[in-house]
Amino acid sequence: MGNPSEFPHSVPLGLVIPAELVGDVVGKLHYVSEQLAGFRISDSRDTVQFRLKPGQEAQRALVTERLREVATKLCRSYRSWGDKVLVSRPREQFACQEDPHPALEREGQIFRYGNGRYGLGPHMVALVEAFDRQFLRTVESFSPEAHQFPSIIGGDILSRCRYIKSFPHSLSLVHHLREDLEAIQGFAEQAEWGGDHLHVKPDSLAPPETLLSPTVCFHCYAWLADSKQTRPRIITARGKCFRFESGNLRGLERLWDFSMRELIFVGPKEFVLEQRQKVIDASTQLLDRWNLSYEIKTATDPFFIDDFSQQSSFQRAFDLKFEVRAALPYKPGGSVAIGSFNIHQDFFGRSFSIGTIDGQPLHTGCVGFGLERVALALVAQHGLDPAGWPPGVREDISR
Amino acid sequence: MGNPSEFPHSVPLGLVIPAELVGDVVGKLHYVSEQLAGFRISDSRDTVQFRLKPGQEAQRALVTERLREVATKLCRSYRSWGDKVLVSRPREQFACQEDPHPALEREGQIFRYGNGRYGLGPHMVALVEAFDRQFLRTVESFSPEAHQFPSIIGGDILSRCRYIKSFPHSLSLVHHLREDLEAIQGFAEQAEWGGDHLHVKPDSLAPPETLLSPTVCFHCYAWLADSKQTRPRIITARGKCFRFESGNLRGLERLWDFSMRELIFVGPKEFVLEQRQKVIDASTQLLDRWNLSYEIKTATDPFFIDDFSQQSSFQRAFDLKFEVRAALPYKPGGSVAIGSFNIHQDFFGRSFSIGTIDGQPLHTGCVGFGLERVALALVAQHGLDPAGWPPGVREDISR
Amino acid sequence: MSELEREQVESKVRAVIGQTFGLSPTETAGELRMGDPAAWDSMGHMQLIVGLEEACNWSCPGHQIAELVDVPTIVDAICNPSN
Amino acid sequence: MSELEREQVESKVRAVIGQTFGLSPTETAGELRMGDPAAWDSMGHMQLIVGLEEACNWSCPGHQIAELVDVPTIVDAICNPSN
Repeated sequence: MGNPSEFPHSVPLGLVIPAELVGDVVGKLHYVSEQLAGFRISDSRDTVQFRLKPGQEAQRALVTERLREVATKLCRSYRSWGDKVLVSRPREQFACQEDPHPALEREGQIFRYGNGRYGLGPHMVALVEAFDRQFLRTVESFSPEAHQFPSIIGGDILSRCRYIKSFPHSLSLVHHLREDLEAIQGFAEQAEWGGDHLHVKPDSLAPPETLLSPTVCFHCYAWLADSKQTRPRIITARGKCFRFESGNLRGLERLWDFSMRELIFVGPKEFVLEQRQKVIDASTQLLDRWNLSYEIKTATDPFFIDDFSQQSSFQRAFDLKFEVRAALPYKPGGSVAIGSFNIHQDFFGRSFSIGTIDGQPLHTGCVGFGLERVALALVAQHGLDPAGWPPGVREDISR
Repeated sequence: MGNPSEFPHSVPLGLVIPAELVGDVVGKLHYVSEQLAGFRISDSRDTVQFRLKPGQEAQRALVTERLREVATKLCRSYRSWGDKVLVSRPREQFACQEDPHPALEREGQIFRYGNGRYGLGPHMVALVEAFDRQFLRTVESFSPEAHQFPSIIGGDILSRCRYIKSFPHSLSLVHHLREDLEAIQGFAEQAEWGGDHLHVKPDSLAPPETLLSPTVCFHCYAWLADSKQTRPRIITARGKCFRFESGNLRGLERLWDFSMRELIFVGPKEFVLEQRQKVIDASTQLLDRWNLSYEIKTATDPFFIDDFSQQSSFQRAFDLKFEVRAALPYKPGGSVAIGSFNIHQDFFGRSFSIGTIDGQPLHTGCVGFGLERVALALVAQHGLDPAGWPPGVREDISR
Repeated sequence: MSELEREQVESKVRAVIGQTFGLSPTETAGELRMGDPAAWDSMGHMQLIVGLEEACNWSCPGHQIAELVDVPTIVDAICNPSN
Repeated sequence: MSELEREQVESKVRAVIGQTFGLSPTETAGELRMGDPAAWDSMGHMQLIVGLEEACNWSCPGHQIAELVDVPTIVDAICNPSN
């Protein structure tokens, strides 16, 4: 890792990155420059070491400057927080210690199509479907209204809730061709796969009306927009979500294109807080039934640099986000967020004008499980062979 | 409809469009020009009448020429075919004759987000899920291997199977931002919703690596690419599919973003033909259980203009495509394709080098059901009230 | 139809196939069927049918297109247009 | 801490709130709490905390941020930094 020939350039930061901030800093440095081929934070956490793409040495000063700017910006406004841990299920010994990805690939249980794009085979599909089915059973007492939302979302909706400005780095814009015979025929003649991207004439594309939806619940708020609600609502939906994560994309741990089951609450503040607590309790039962090792603790969303410090601090301060982090035994001390329990206060109520009868903005909250990550955590902890999976899992698969 | 003030311009074609080709011609004319505001084929089928967008009168000659070119091109190479009807379930009387869309919207069962983008409420979700579940039960004897595929697909895959050149009009390209701090921050500052599209700087976007997947089975062939198969395969997957259909987008009849359950066959020619026939038989049982009025008959895919006549004729000649067309009582004589049974011969076997042990390209076939369209057909024929739905439907929903 | 006429039709059919798929004279004289040459695929097949219709002043009924996948069958179809 | 000092802190707090959210003097003197003015939202709240830290030479502990949603509470926190 620290081999200097691998990372020939160094950026001394003049500060030490707090240990708990390293992941966030690394997450952002991927977006600094297209000329950046690789980087790492030094063990002393006071230096970024990096490597440029071949022939890009002229960009060294610019890249150095940007790495320093981003890393120091994130550190300067950082506040230290003790993690608040709600539930903890540690484990000393795991059935499996190896990274399951190579074996999954060998056995036809996953297939890598490209950066952040994976297919799943029968055992993994069985886990995804069983968890989703069982989660729905677990929250049956909430009597959620089932909905289905599109995977493409209007730019108007993402603008309305500030997503475009807060998470520009992870957006996926959708373009269809211009509705023009010459443009379409020209595109068809000329479009060609160039090894890592499609060569297209930009002027054959219509301006973007839609993007890929980064989460399930935005469509729910857009459905309820500009309304007065006479009663609290609990809605559930499963959908595809899309977050482009650049160099952070990594096996099933972080996909560009993933499946999420959500439960969404809309109502008065106390209602939303109370429902979140109830789902945390219900989810704990399901996760224990699946015999997973995990923690439920405070977390923040991956805002882009300019919003990062303030929004993250705000989420921390108000306990707005808790994550279920499942242990990944193949990464010592490592884990993956398989679910989250979120409070948005009245942010969406205000953004989308969802109010009470007398016009007060309602509060919202949502709970989401990333289904591919649940399946990953299960095989990482219990192995690939369904015969070795916990009885609760085997039972839920066969139901 | 024929009000001359609505369509002030006329294009005499010098030929009569065959009645069975009118739908295909209309489908293509939407892509002729962005200046076209609306059009219709005259009752005598020898003239296209059209209207330009305000202030675009200067484009009249160009639009006239293109409408004539496309319509005559499609007609000139047309061959007449008798429809081959495999199954027919006509009905004289329907419980419901009205377009269900307004009532569905009023009752919170559908929500229109934009062109081709709809959300579904609880009753519609129940229909979608029940049909999918029951279809899987219906084909259980095939022992299909369950898979899950991404919704975004590499440009390499779509190039490899000629999709980009054959269906350019319906593509949806996906762009993330360039991995460059300045580009991302510039985008975040400047991106703004402009009423019908997002204003973005094109140079802040990375060139497209992926598109939205137009169908489920391409990912299956890409998974099996460059392999030799020792035994026939039957694979099933459900996925989101995306086809931009311009002015053809229309309620749940034609969505930009829809759900499809597919069953895919890979094997020798006789195997694939035999499986298709078996699924046609099994599907018929399910459709009858749901008491739908429908026909199963020959069809073709919506190739773009340059490929249209030849590819469509080829599909017709070899009986490559059968569609389930469900009656839509609110459109006299109208119907919607809710499923299709397709043979690709060795096209994908060759394109993706999927062969037998001794290197012969394998044949493929697939069966797909458009789940939102199934739900639409059910409420269009049987009404919105679940109490009035056929017993088979009610049973399948509660299972 | 005489054997001679049949031979004339066959050589015309082979010439059209050779032209349509850009074959050498040797290839044009060899065994030919849909899938071999590789260019004789779905698009190629329809181009061939259209080319044959023009060259042989013949009209191919839709239901027959799927059968015309090798030289003898094509020659038969052109020589016996009533079929 | 004397009543006078407390009043001084309160007027400083109100001034920072007014500046941060661009309020008129009348608004600045009125009742103020998170959510009202509307600009006092999640982003605004953190800007305010940072502004208060600078203006009052005070450091806000993370666990307290969520409580500081109206003027009296903020004034209390600044006057009794040990809390």
